[in-house]
Formats: sequence, structure tokens, C-alpha cells
Amino acid sequence: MTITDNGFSATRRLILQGVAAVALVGPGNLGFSLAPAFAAANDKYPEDAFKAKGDADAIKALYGKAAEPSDKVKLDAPEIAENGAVVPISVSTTLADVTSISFLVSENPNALAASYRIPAGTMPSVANRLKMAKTSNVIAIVEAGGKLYSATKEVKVTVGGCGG
Amino acid sequence: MSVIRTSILSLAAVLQIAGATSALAASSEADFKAAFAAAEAANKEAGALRNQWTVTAAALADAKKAAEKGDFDLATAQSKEAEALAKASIYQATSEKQAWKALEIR
Amino acid sequence: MASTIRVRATASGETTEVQALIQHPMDSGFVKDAKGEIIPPHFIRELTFEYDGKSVFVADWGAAVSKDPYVKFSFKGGKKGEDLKISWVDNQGQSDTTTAKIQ
Amino acid sequence: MNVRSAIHVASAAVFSATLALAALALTATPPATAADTIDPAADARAFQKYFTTKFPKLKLEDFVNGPYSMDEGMHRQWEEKEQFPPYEFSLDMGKELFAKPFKNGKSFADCFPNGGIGIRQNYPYFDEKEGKVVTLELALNRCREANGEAPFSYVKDEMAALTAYMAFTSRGKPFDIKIPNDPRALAAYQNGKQYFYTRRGQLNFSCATCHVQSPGERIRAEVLAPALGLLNAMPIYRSEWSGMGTISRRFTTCNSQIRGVPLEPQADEYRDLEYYLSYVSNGLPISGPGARP
Repeated sequence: MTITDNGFSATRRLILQGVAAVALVGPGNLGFSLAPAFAAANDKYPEDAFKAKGDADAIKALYGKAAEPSDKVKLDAPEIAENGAVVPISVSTTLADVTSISFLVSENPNALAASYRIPAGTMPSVANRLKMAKTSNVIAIVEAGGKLYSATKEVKVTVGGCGG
Repeated sequence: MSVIRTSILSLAAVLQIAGATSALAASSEADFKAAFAAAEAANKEAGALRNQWTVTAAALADAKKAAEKGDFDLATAQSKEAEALAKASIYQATSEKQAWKALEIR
Repeated sequence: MASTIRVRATASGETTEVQALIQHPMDSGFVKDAKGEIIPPHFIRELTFEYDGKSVFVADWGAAVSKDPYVKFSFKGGKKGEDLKISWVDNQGQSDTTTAKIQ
Repeated sequence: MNVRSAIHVASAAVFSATLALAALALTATPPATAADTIDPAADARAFQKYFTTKFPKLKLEDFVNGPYSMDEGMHRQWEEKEQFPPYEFSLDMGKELFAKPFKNGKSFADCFPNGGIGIRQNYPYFDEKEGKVVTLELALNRCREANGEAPFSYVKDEMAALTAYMAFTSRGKPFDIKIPNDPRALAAYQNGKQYFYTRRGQLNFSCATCHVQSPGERIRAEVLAPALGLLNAMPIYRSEWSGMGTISRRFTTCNSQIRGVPLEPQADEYRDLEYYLSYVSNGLPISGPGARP
């Protein structure tokens, strides 16, 4: 999986940001245009969070607050990924009133990989397969009772085989 | 093992000096054509032995590109490199005709 | 055309475990094809699971979710034979939906 | 610029000289004098003994899981994938394709014994009429051509889907490769064995360098699979390719990775190599289609 230099994707993001900004300012969302939209809690696709680069920006865009590490968040990820294209990552927690779970890969071009809305009655545990550009910290975020908790693990990623 | 290592190093030094002096005279298109043909022939022979290397083809392509731009020094040098690689792949194929048995599980 | 969504929903005790595998390229927009051109971003943005008319799970996905994406979760309730509705929509406006029986 | 290209040439010359010297050193050590009679059965016993001694904790059938039987971390990632494996779509496509009649009304089932179900473990076989090894991929394309249909690519997509379905119908059945009492069959087997142990490409590796001398070790992210049971999981969905690949795709990509020019898929050498590799894994169960890194 060859990753291009960021020239192209930077311009792509600028165009999209332009579009999103207009949408936000549009009549329906006027109220939101001042404070960043806390998309996670309501039912809208967190556009800005997925466009943020670093994990801190993404978490802020998604939840509007910082997370504190907690050992009640069990993050399961391999120490060495067999392949950066398919990395099995899952999280479970004993915390109560979980409303959202998200996964971030700090070193990916955009840190936020996936975010899940957990309605009442759904168990606070998710497994999925993510792409990782290179060795990076994987961060699981759990929103429980309005507070944010996190767990972080480093996953080593490199290409396989003896090269071209 | 150190005997082989020292002999390789001394051989390398000799080649280094020889290589530097001979390339000083600029290569002409004719030099390139001759070197390129020799490299292609060697690579063809490796093909007959079903044992070509991908890097040989790459060096031949580089040489052709350099020649098209008129840089016959570089083109000749890359053709010589291609020939050296092709010859190494021929040597590998012939020597392995017997050498493979050393690895065989018995 | 066969659905792009493969689901296994199994009820055990008072929870139902759901696994889904979806056939989708999930192109990130950062990868070049053999001819060196960028493969445009093409990934599922939203995947929803509904049981008994209510949403039991919603996935908001970015470009970093693997090709042929997989997800597993479970929810309280759900009995054998009941329906679970799954639908996705991607950033190019394509979508698919299917209804699976809980085993 | 002249000086730079001179160094360029010198380094190449030095490189090939070192290679020649190194190769010379290798041949200098007299190869163990193997009796030149070809005894596949004895080979297979020695082959399996080598790996069961090297990995005493593994049961024979564990070898078919390749790298996943070599490393705990890899095994857990495999288990996760196997819950809902990425080759599901190719398997379904293969089942549909296998049943789809040709324009002339016939279908694959008419070309194969037992309608093509549960027979993968007998391939490749030595065809005494043709005097050559015939692989499952070859037989599938010959069936298409015999019925006026265009052949599929040997490397992926339809061919991978078809062989995935046929492998699936043979899951658990032990490899059962036969070498008839025919000197040409013995020659094909020996030719495959020689290919397996022959060093090639600029990296000067043979299949054995990785899969006999260093299974369980890593080349960058990948853990190397043992040669025993190497083809039992074929065709495979590799995360690396994010798609299915047949035995042909694996052989050709391995060649180019060590900077050797690959032969055309289903070249005689590859057919004989597959014959040898399958024969020495006789008795190990078919586990295809498989998922791999």
C-alpha cells in the first residue's frame, strides 16, 4: 500500500473543509456554527472529526473534551500487526452508561478511524479491523456517563516480505 | 572465512582503480550500442537458463532511457552494469545445477 | 445481485451477538493504482443496525477501516427468528440494505 | 559525472565478483553424495521428520496453518479473522461460478470426477497421456476451453474463486498425491524438488532458504511458513494483496520478491514444483481457502 505525499490529500481536504463549513453555517445549523458540533452524542456523521489530523484534535472535534486514561477500558490489539491493511482491534469496558466508542490511530493521515454510537441496551464492546499506515499508538475512547475514558497501545506495523 | 573476505576486499580495490581510469574517456554512441548489445545477449542467455534477474531488465531499461537522452556515458555504464548482472545470473544458474543438493533435506 | 452484507446474529441468553462482513473496497484516497493514479476515496461512512424498529448500533467509519469491513457487537434482547435490518451508505452515495434473521 | 558512473560500474563489477567468489566458496564444500536414485517416499518421510523434529510441539495437521502455527501473536490475529474470514465473498462467487453452465449447457461438474466435489486433495496429478503434471488450475481452464469458453487468468479473481470452492469441498481430506511408476513422473517430481532447492534471483534465495532453513523467523513483518503443508491452504486471501491469490500468484510473486524474473504461470517448472511440494505434504489435511498476512 503506497501512501502518496500529502500534497494531493491536503488540497482534497481544503476543498471538503470549504464545503463542510458552508453546510455548518447553513440556516439549519446556524446555532452550531459558533461552538464545534458535538456530533458523537447526536445522530450526525462527525465530518470534522474524521478530517482532523492529530488524535487530540479529532477527540476535541468529536467530543469537545479530553479523555482520561482508565484501566476499565480494555483495548485488545496485536503487538506486531501481521499486515497494516487488516489490523484486528477491539475494546470492551465495565464502565456504565456507555454512549459512544471510538478508535484512533495517531500516525494515520487522519487519526480518527471509526466511531460507534452505542444506544441504551447495547453492550459496550466493539471489534473491528482497521488500516494502519505505520507503527503507531492505537487509542480507544469510551464515552460513559458524559465523561471520556481512554486506553492506548502501540502496534508495530511494517511491510512484509523481502522487498521489491 | 577471513581469507575469502580479505581477497574480496583487495579485489575490490583493484577494480575500483581500474574502473575510474577507463571511464575518463567519454563514451560514444557506438560504445553504448556495443555495451548494450553485449548486455542483452548475456541476459538472453540467462533467459535460456530460465534464470533472469529483474534488476538486469531494470538496468537495461535505464541504459536505454539514458541513451535516448543522448547521455552515452551513463548509458554505456548502465549497459555494462546490466551485463555484469546478467553474467552473475548465468553463473548462479550453472553453479546451482549442483549446489542445490547441499540444502536438500535427507 | 447477492447482497454485499453478510451477517451472523445469534441470540444466547438475553443478548444477541452480531457479526457483519461487508463487501466494499474502502479506498482511502491515499493509494495509487498500478498506473500511478490516485484511487479516489470510496468508503462506507455510516452503517446502521435496527432491531424492532429501533437502532441498536451505528458505525461512523472513516477511510482507515479495512477493505471488506468487519464489525462485531452485541445488544440486549433479540430472539431467534426475529429480524435485524442492516444498511450502509458510502461517500459516493452508494448504499445497500438487507434484513437478516436472528439465529 | 564520469567519476560517478565509474564508481557505478566498479561497484557492480565488485558486486558480481563477490557473488562469484561466494558461490565458488559454496560449491567448494563437496555436496553430500546423495545416491542419485529418486525415492519420493523416502524424501517425504525425511521431509516430514525434519519439520516435526524442528517443531516438536506442533501436531502434523498444524503445519497447514503456515505462519499462524509459528507465532502466538499471529495465531490470535488469524483466529479473529477466521470468525468471519475475508475469503467468504470469493468462496460464494466460486460456488456460483462452478455451477453456472457454459454456453453449450455443460458445466465444470462434467469435467471432473465426482462432479468436482471433494477432489482437490488429488491435485496436481501426473497425466500419463500428456506425460506432464496437471494442476487443478490447468484442468479448470482446459475444461473451459474444451467447452468453447475463454480461459480465466491463472492468478486471481475467477480462478481463485473456483479453486477456493473446490478446496472448500475437500476441507479436512488429507493430500493424496500419487507418483505413478513412470520415469517421466519421477523426472517431474525430481525437477520440482530441484527447483525448490535452487537459489535464484539477485537475493540468491531458494524456496528452501526461507521455508526450510528459517520457518518461524520474520522477514520484516512477515513470519515465514514451514515448507511442510505450504500449499494445503491454497488459494489464499492475503491482506498484503487485499484479495485472493492462487498458487500461481504466490509462486510468481515470491520469484519477483527475490528479484528473479518469474516464469509464466503454469510453466512446467511451477507445475513440477507444485507436484513435489504437494507430494511431500501427503497426509496433511486440505484447509483451503485460507487467510494469510
